[in-house]
Amino acid sequence: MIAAATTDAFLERAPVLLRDAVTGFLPEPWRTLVNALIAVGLILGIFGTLFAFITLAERKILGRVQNRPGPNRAPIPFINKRFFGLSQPFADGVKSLTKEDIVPRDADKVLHYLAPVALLAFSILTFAVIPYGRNLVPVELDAAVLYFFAAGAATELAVFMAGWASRNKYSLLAAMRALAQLISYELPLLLSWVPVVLIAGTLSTTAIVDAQAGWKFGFIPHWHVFTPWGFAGFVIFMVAALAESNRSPFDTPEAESELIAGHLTEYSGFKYALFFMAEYFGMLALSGMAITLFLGGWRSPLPFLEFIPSYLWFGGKLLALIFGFIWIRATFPRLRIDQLTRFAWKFLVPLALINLGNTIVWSLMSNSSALMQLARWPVCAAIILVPFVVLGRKLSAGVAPRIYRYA
Amino acid sequence: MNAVLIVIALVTLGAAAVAMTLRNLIHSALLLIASWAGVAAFYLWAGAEFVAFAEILVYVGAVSMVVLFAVLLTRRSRADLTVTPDSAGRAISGFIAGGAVCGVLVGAIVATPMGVGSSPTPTVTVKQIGVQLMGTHAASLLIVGVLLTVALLGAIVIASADRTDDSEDTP
Amino acid sequence: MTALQLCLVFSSALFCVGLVGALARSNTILVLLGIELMLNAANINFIAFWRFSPSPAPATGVMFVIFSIAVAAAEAAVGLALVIAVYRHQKNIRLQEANRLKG
Amino acid sequence: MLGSGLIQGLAVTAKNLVGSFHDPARYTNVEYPEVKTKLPEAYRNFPFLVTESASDPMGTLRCVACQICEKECPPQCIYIEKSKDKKPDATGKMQLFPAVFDIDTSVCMSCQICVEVCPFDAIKMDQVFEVATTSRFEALLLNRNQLAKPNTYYHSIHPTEAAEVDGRLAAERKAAEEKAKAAAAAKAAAAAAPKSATAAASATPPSTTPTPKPPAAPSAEAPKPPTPAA
Repeated sequence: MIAAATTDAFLERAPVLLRDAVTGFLPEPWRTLVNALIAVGLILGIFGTLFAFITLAERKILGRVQNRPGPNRAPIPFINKRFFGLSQPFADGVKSLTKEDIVPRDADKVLHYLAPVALLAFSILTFAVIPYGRNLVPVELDAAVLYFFAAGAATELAVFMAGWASRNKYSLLAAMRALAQLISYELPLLLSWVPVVLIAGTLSTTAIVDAQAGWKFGFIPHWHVFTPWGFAGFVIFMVAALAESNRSPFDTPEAESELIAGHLTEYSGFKYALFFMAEYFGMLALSGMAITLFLGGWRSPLPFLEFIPSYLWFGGKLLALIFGFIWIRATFPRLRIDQLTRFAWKFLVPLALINLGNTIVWSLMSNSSALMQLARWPVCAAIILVPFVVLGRKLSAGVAPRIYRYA
Repeated sequence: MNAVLIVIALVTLGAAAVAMTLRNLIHSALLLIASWAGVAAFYLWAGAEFVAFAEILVYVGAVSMVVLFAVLLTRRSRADLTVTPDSAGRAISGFIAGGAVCGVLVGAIVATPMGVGSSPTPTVTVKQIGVQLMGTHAASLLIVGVLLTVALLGAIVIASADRTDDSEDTP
Repeated sequence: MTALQLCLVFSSALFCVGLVGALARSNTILVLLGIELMLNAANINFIAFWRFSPSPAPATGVMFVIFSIAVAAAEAAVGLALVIAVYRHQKNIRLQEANRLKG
Repeated sequence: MLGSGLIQGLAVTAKNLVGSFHDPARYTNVEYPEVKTKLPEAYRNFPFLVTESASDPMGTLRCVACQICEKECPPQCIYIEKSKDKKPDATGKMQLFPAVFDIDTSVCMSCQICVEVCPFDAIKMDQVFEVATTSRFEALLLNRNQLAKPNTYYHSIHPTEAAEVDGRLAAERKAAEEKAKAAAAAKAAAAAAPKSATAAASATPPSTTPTPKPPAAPSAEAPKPPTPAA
C-alpha cells in the first residue's frame, strides 16, 4: 500500500471502527448482514441528504448566474430564521408529499406506477460499487465497472416506461427521444472508460483507484485525467454522462419548451419527486464513477494533503463535478434531437475509438526508453487533438457563427 | 440453493410465457426484459458474474431499446388486433410442437443420469476471461468483431433503404 | 432431481416458450423475441454445464455465452432492421403477409 | 476550434456567478415585500385626492366637486355627488365639497385626464401598484376616504411636480390676498368717501364675491399647461 502511515490514521479508519463497534458483538452471519444494511442505510441517508441540498445549491447557483438570489425565503420551523433558505428542500419535500397524485384515466396504471420506482431502484443500485474511501466500498466486485453500467443502462428503460404509460403524446415523444439518446450516448460512454480498463488491467473499481496511486515528480498525481488519453476519455465520459442523466444541454426528453415536461408531464406529487431524485442520483453515481475512473478516486491530489481523510477527498471531488454539471446547465442552450444524435455518432464515437487506439500507443511506448517516455506525451496528445480539430471542423461545417444583428 | 434456482426459473418462465401471449407489444417487450433479467440472475446464481452483467448490459440496455424502438416505429394495424382463424390454428399447432419438444427434452434430461461435478461454485475472474479471449479464443473474438460490424452496417443499410440523402442511425 | 437437471429443465422450458412464441404469433417482432428467448435458453445450458462440469477451470462455457450474446445482439439488430424494412414496405408487420418475393 | 465558444460561454456565466456576490451593478435585486425600490418620479397610476392636512382629510379636500373630471373620464370610473352645504377651503373661501367621490379602480385606466382637467389641483396621480384585493367589487371601488391623501404624501411621491403646484397655489393665494386687501382698501376708501355710499353699496357685492374666485380661476388655468410636462 502507498503511504502506510496514513492508512493507519484514525480518521481514515473511523467509519470502519465505528461500524465494528456497533456490530462487533453480533455472531458472524448476522454481522455481515447488519454491516450490509448499515452500508445501504448510510448510502441512502447521505445521498438522500446530498440530493436535497444539491437541488437547493443548483437553484441558488442558477439564480446567481442569472443575477438573482435564488430561493432564500423558506424559514427554519419554530425559530423562524431564514438562513438563506436552507430549509427549502424540506419544504419542497413536504409539498410534493402532500400534493395530489394524479393518474390519467387512460394511463397504463401499472407501468405508470412502476416507472418511477424502477428508475429510482436502478439508480440506487449503481451506488453499490463506487469506492467512497480507502476502506469504504460497499460491494467488492470483480466486474464492478461492468455492473455499474449494466445497472445504469436500465434507467432509460424506466424513462421509456413513464413516457409510454402516461398515454400522452408529449410523453411518448419524450420516450422516443430518451431511447434515441440512450442508444446514441451509451456507446461513447462505454468506449470512454475502456482505455482506463486497458491501462489498469482490471474491471474492479478498487483496483482502478489503486492503479492511480502515487505522484510523478512528487506533485503530479498519477490520475488518468493527467494523461492525453485520460483527459480525452474524461471529457467524452462527462459529455456522455450529461446525456445519460438527461441533464441540460442534453435534456431533450423533458424539453419543457417543446414537450411540456416530456415523460414527467403526467406525473405529480411524490412520483414526480422520485423522478427528480433518480435524476440526481444518476448524476451523483456517474460523477462518482468518473472520479473513480479518471480523477484518482478517493486519493488526495498532493502528498502533504494526505492527512485529510479519503472520504472527504471523494466528497470534495464529487461536489466539484456536480458544480460542473450545474455550471454547464446554467450556460448552454438545449440541443435539438438531430444535433444531439449527430454529435454522438459523428463526433463522440469516432473520437472515443481513436482514443482507444491512442491508449494502446501510450501503453506500448511506456515500456521503452526514457526518450520514448517523454515522446509519448506530444505523440498521444497529437493523436487525439488532430482528430478533434478535424472532426470538429466537419461537425460545424456549414454552420457559420451567428451574427446577432439586433441584439 | 435449489430453492433460489426454482424461484429464478419460475419468475423467468412466467415472465416469458406471459410476454408471448400478450396482445400489447410494449407489455410483452417489458416482460421479456424482466425475463432476460431473470436469466442474468441465473448467471449470477451460477457464479458467472461477468456474463450476468454482460447479459444485462446487452439485453436490458441495448436489445430492449432496439425492440421498443421497432415497436414504436411500426404502428399496429387493426388486423393485428383481431384473431383470425388461421392464426388460431397456427397457435394450436405451435403449442403442440412446443409441447412435444418440451416433453422430449425434459424426458431426456430426467432419464439421463448426470454425473455432477464439483459442487462449490467455480470462479472465473475477469482477468481469466480476458486472457482466454485474447489467447485461445482470439480468432473467434476477431470474427465476432467483424460479424458485429457487418451486422451494424447491414442493419443501417436495411433500415434506411429508400433514404439516400440522409443516413439514419438505427442499429 | 439434481441441480444440473433443474437447470436443464429450466432451459428447455424457456426454449419451448420461445419456440411456441415464434411459431404461434403472427407479429414479426414477437417472433424475433421468441428466437432471442431460445438463444438465451441455449446460453443457460452452457452456463449450467460449465457450472456443474467436473473440471470448470477453462471457463469455456463462459466464453461460449459471451460469443453467443454478441451474436444474439447482432441478430436482434439485423432482425429489427428487417422488421422496419418490412413495415415500410407493406405498412404492417404481420408475418403471413410478407409472402411476396417481388414488390 | 470546436469548443472555444463553449468555453467563452462558461466564462460569461462564471463572471456572472462571481460578480453577483460583489458587484452591485450585476446584482440589483431587493427582497421585495420587506424592501421596496424607490419608483421613478415619473411613474404614475390611479388618481388620488389631495388634502391640505393629514389630520383632517375630509375637511381640507381641495376638490370642490365641480365634476369636470367626472365628465372627462374616458372609462367613466369617477362618480361625484355634490354636497348640499358649503365649507371653507384652504383659502377660507366657502366652497362646495364632494359628498361622494368614488373611483372604480377596476375600470380606471390611469390615463391622467382627470388630473389634467382639474382646475383646482385637487386630483393627482398616485404611485400604488399593490392593488390586489380579496373581493372583486367592493374593495376595488375606492371612496373619498380611501382616495384622500395629504399634500405631504404628494410631495413624497412626485417632489418636483408638487413643489411647482404648491408654488403656484401659494402665488395665487398671495395674489388673492393682495387683491382682497386692495379691495378692502378700496372699500375702506369708498367708505371714507361720504358721497358714494349708495353707489358703493351697489358696487361692492359684485366686487367682493368674485375677488377670491376670478383670480383663482384664470390663474389656475394659465399655469396649467406646464403640469403634464412636469
